[in-house]
Amino acid sequence: MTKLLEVNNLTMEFGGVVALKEVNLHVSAGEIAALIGPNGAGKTTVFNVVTGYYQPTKGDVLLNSKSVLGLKSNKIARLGLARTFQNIRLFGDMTALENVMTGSDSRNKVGLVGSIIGTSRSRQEESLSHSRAAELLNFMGISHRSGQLARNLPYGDQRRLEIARALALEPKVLLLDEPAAGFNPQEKVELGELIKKIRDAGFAVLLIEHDMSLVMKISDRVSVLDFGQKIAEGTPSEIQNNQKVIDAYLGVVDNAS
Amino acid sequence: MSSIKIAFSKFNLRDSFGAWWENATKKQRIAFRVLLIGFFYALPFLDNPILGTPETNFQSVLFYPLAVYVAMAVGLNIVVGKSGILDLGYVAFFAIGAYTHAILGTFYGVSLWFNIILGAAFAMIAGVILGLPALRLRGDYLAIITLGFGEIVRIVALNLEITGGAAGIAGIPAPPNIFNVTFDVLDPKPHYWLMLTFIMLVVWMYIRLGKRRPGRAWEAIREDEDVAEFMGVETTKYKLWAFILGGAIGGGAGAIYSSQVASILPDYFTLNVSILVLACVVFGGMGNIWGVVAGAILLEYLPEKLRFLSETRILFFGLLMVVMMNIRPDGLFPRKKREKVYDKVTGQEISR
Amino acid sequence: MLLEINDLKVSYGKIQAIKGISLNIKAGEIVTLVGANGAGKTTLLKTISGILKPAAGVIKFDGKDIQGIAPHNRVLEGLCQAPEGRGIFPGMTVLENLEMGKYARKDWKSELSEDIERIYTLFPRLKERQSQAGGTLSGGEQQMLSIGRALMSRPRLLLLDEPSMGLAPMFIQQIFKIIREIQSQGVSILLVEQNAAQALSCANRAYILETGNIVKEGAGKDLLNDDAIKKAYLGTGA
Amino acid sequence: MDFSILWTEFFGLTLDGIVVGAIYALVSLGYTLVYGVLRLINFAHSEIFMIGTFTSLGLSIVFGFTGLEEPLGIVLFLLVFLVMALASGIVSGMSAVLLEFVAYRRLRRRGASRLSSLISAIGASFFLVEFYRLTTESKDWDFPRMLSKDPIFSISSAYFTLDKIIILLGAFGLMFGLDRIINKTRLGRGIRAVSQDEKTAILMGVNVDRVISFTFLVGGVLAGFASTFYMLFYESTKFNVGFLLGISAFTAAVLGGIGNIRGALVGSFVLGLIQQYSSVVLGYNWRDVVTFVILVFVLLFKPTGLFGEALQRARV
Repeated sequence: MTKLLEVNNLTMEFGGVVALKEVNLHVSAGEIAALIGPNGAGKTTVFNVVTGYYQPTKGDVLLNSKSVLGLKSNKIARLGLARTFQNIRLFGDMTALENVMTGSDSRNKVGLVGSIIGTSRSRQEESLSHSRAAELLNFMGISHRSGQLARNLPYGDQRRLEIARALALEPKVLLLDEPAAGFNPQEKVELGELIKKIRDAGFAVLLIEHDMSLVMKISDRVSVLDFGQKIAEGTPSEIQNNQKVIDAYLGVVDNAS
Repeated sequence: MSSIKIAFSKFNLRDSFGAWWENATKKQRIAFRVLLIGFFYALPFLDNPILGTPETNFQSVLFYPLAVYVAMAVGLNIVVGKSGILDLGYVAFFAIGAYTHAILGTFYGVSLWFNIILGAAFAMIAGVILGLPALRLRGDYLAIITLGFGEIVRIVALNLEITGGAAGIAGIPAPPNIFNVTFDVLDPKPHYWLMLTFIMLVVWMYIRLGKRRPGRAWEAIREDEDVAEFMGVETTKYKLWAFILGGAIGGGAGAIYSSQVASILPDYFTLNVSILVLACVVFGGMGNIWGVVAGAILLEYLPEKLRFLSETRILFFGLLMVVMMNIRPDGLFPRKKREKVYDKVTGQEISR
Repeated sequence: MLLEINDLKVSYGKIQAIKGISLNIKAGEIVTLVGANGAGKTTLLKTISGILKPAAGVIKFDGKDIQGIAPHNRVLEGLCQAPEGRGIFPGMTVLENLEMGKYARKDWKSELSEDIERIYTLFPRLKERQSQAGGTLSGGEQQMLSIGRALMSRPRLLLLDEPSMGLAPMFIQQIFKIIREIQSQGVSILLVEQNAAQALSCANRAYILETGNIVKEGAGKDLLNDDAIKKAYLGTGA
Repeated sequence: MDFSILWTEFFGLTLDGIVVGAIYALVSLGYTLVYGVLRLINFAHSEIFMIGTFTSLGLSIVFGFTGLEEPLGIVLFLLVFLVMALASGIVSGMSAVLLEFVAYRRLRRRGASRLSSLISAIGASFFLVEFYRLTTESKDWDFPRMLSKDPIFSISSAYFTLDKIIILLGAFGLMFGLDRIINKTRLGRGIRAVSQDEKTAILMGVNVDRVISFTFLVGGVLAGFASTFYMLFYESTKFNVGFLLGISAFTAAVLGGIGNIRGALVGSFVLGLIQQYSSVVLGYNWRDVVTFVILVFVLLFKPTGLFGEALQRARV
C-alpha cells in the first residue's frame, strides 16, 4: 500500500517543553488510521504540525513522498490534507452550502477581474462548485440543511458539515479531530458508518478520537501517543491488549496501594 | 439604557423592506431599481425646503461630502466590512488619486478620464507595496500601520515640490464636455452625476464579487482566518485583493474629487477623513453594501441639514462609534444573515 | 457535608457537557472523579470554581449556596483550584507564584513567610527554585508549584484538575504521596484524574463519569477492579 | 541631508533625545500596561495625555501665571509644579478609568471582537479630541515660562537646563515608583497575573474588573505626569497634541515589545534619540515620517519588538 502521509521523527518543542518526541506515523491509501492517547499526549499538536500551523523542531512530514515542511497551511491543504477541528470551527454566518464551497476555493482558478466580468470560465467554475457542494452535503446526509446558516445547525450536523467542508478540498488524507465528541452512542454508531463510507469513497482517514469503542470498531490501524511519544501501534485488538497502553490510560498502580 | 437598546433592536428597516423585496415580482424589482436610480440622478433638481440644505448649496453638498463619502465608504467596506481588515489610512488612497489628477491634469494636460484609471492604478500599486508586507500582521498592528501610511502620504504631499507643499495645487482642470454637459467648478451637477455613475459601477462590481469566489473567501477570512487558511484559501492573496480593490476605488474617487474642487491641499487628507469614512461603514453596517451607503448618506447629509451638527459632527461621530459598538456592534443595517434555498442537485440559489 | 452538588447541568452552547450530576464530599475526604476525556470532569471543576455558569442545579459549599458568589471571591470561602495545565504565571518567580495564592486576602502579607515555609516543607524542591521564573520549571515542578500555590490560600477544599497529566511516572507517584499528605493536614480534596489506578487507590470515595453522567459511585479501592472503569476508558471491547 | 550638524550638535541632540524619550516612556507605559491586561491598543491613551496638558495649562491660568515675565523662585516653582503634576496625574488617571468604563468594559464582558473594541477606542479618541478642539477654540495655548531655561552647566553642546534635569529626575522617579507598584503591591501583582494568565488569576481570587480599572488608573496617572513635563519642556499645547506624541509613544512601546515594561522604556529612549538625530539630518518636517517608517519596519521584521511581547499566546 502506498503511504500517502508520512511523519518521520517528528519532534516539537514549545519553549523547552517537549510536546512531541521523535514520532513516526503514516497513513496509507484506503485505510482509517487512528491516533489515540491520554489528554495532553500531543495528538492535536501532530495535526497542527502536519497542516503547517506549527514548524516542528525536528523531523519531516511527507505528503505523497514529498516534504511539505515550511509550506503555508493553504498550500498543504491544496496538496491534499484537509482537517476538522476539536471544537467546531465553521463560518457561522455563512450558509452550509457556502461553507462547503469555501473548501473548494482552491480548485478554482478564476481571478478578481474574471469574477467581476463573469467570464465563461468563472461561470463554469461557479456552477461546478455549487453542484459539488450540493453533492457533498447530500453525501453527508445534510442536504436539507444546505440553505441554513452554519451557526444555526444542530450540533451533530455542524460536525458533519465540517467534514463536508474538508472533503470539498478532495484531500488525499482527511484528518478528523475528535469527530464524535459530544455525540450520544447512537450518533457515534452513525458517525462510524459515515467515516467508513468516506474511506470507501477513496479518502484515507487519520482519526483522533477518545471514544474507544468507535476507534476499535472502525480503525484499520491504531497508534498510541503518551507524553508525546508513540508507545504502541497495531490493530485494534492488539492495542486493547497491550499492557503499555492500558498503563498509559489507567495509570500504573505503584506498591503504595 | 436597556429601553434604548430594545428600541434600537426592534428598528430594522432592512427586514421589512427585505420581506417586500423577497416577494416582489421581477417587474416590480426592475421598476424599483429604475425609480431609485432615477431619483438619485434627479436629486440636484430636487432642491426644496424638505430635502435641501438651508445654509449650504444643496447641489454642491450632493457632490461633497455626500457622493464622495458614499464612494469612499463603499470602497472601504470591501476592506473593513467584507474582509475584516481594519484600515485606518484609507485617506491615503483618496489622496493618491486626487494628486494623480492634480499633477497629471494640471501640469501635463492628461484628461480626467485617464486620470481616474491612473489614480486607481497608482492607489493599487501603493496598496500592493503596503499590503504585501503589512497584511501578514495581526489586526490591531495592521490598523496602526495603515494609520501611519495615511499620515506618511499626507506629510510627503506637504513636503514635496511637485505636490505644491502646504499650498497644494490649484487650477486643476475639469474634463472636456460630453453630450453638451459642461464640467465646471461652479456647477457641481455634472461631477455629481459622474461620481454617482462611478458609485453605481462600484456597487455593481461589489455585488457580483460578493456572490462569487472572492466574496465567499473574504467572508470566510473575516469569520476565521486560520480555518480559511486550513481550507486551502490563499488568505494573503484575498486580503491583498480586498485591500487594493478598496484602494483603487478610493483612488478613482479622489481623482474625480480633485477635478471638481479644482484645488487641493494636504490638509484635505487628514486622519479625520479616514475616521469619518470608517464611521460611515460602521454606522451603516459593516459588510452590508446598502447599509454602508445608507450610513454614509445619513452621516454626511445630517450635519449639512442640521446646521448645529456640522461644527460638532466629529464629536458626535466619535460618540456614535462608541455607542454603536456597545449597543449595535453590527451597525444600523447589519449585513444580511439570511437563510437561502438551494437546488438539491445544482446547488444554485433558488429565489423565492 | 462540605460540598454538595445537586442535579447540576452545564452546557457549552449547544453541547450539554454535564447532564445532571449529584455528588458530595465530606470534610476530610479525598473524593476522586475519574473518566475518559470529554466526560465532563474539567467542566465540573470549572463550574465549582465559578468560571462556568451552570444551566441548572445547586452547588452548596459548607451548607451555603455559592451560586451568587463571584468566582474570584470563592477563594475566600475556602475553595481553591490547581487548574488543568497548572496555570503557572510564567513571568513570575516561584516565590511570587506562591504569593499569588494568598492574593484573595487583603492582608496577604501577614503570616506570609509562615505559609511559604509550610509549602516549602511539603515541596522542598520549590525552595531550591524560589527565585526562578515559573515558566522555566519542569512539568513536575510546575505541578508542585500549582498545588502549593493553591494551598497558600489555606483552602478547606482543594480542587485538583489532572495533577498527573503529562508527568513522568516517578513524579506521578510523588504527587499522589503529597496529595495524601495534604489530606492528613485536614484539607479535603476533590481530585479529577485520568490516571484512574492512582486516583482510585488514593481516594476515599470515587465517582465514575461518562459523557456528562455519573455511571458508578463507590469506595475508591472497590472500583479499582470494576469493569465499569475499563469500559469507561477503553470501550466495550476490553 | 546634512550630517555635519549631527556631529557638532551630537551631545545636545543626545540630551534632548533622552529628555523626549523620558516623556515618551511615561506615555508608552500606559499603552503597554493596558495591552498587557486587555490585549487591546488603547487608542484613546494619547487623549488622556492631552487632557493632562490642558489640566496643567488650566492651573497655570487659575494661578494667574499667564504672561508671566519673571520666572518663579525655585522653591515656589517646585511647589507649583508639584501641584500641577499631581492635578494632571489625577485628572488623567480618572479620565482613563472612566474611558475604560464607558468604551471598553461592556464590550469586554460580552467577548466582542477586537475590531469592535478598537473601533470603540477610536470613537472615544475622536470624541475627546473634538471636545477639546471645540472648547479650546482650536488654538495653540502657551504655557508660561515659570522657570529660567538658562543652562546650569554644559557638556560639549549639551546644555543642562533646570527643566531637563527636573524631567529626567521626575521621570526616573516615576519609573522606579511604577516598578515598585507592579512588583510589590497587591493590585500590581494582580496586573501581572491577569496579563500572564487571566483564568488562573481569577482562580487565585483576582478581581479582574478592579485590576483593569487600576491598570487604566496607573497608565493615566503616568500620562498625566508626562503631560506636565511636556508642558514644561515645550511650553505649548493644542487639542491635537496627543496624536503625534501618542504615535511616538506607541511606536516606542512596539519597538520594545508591547506588553513588556522594560521594552517600553528602552524603546522610548531609542526612539527619542532617533527622532532628534534624524530631524537635523533630514529636516524637522520629515521627523514624523521617520517615526512611522520605524514603526512599519519594526512591525514587519520584528513584530514582537526588540524584547518580545511579554506573553506569547498560543492559538488553535
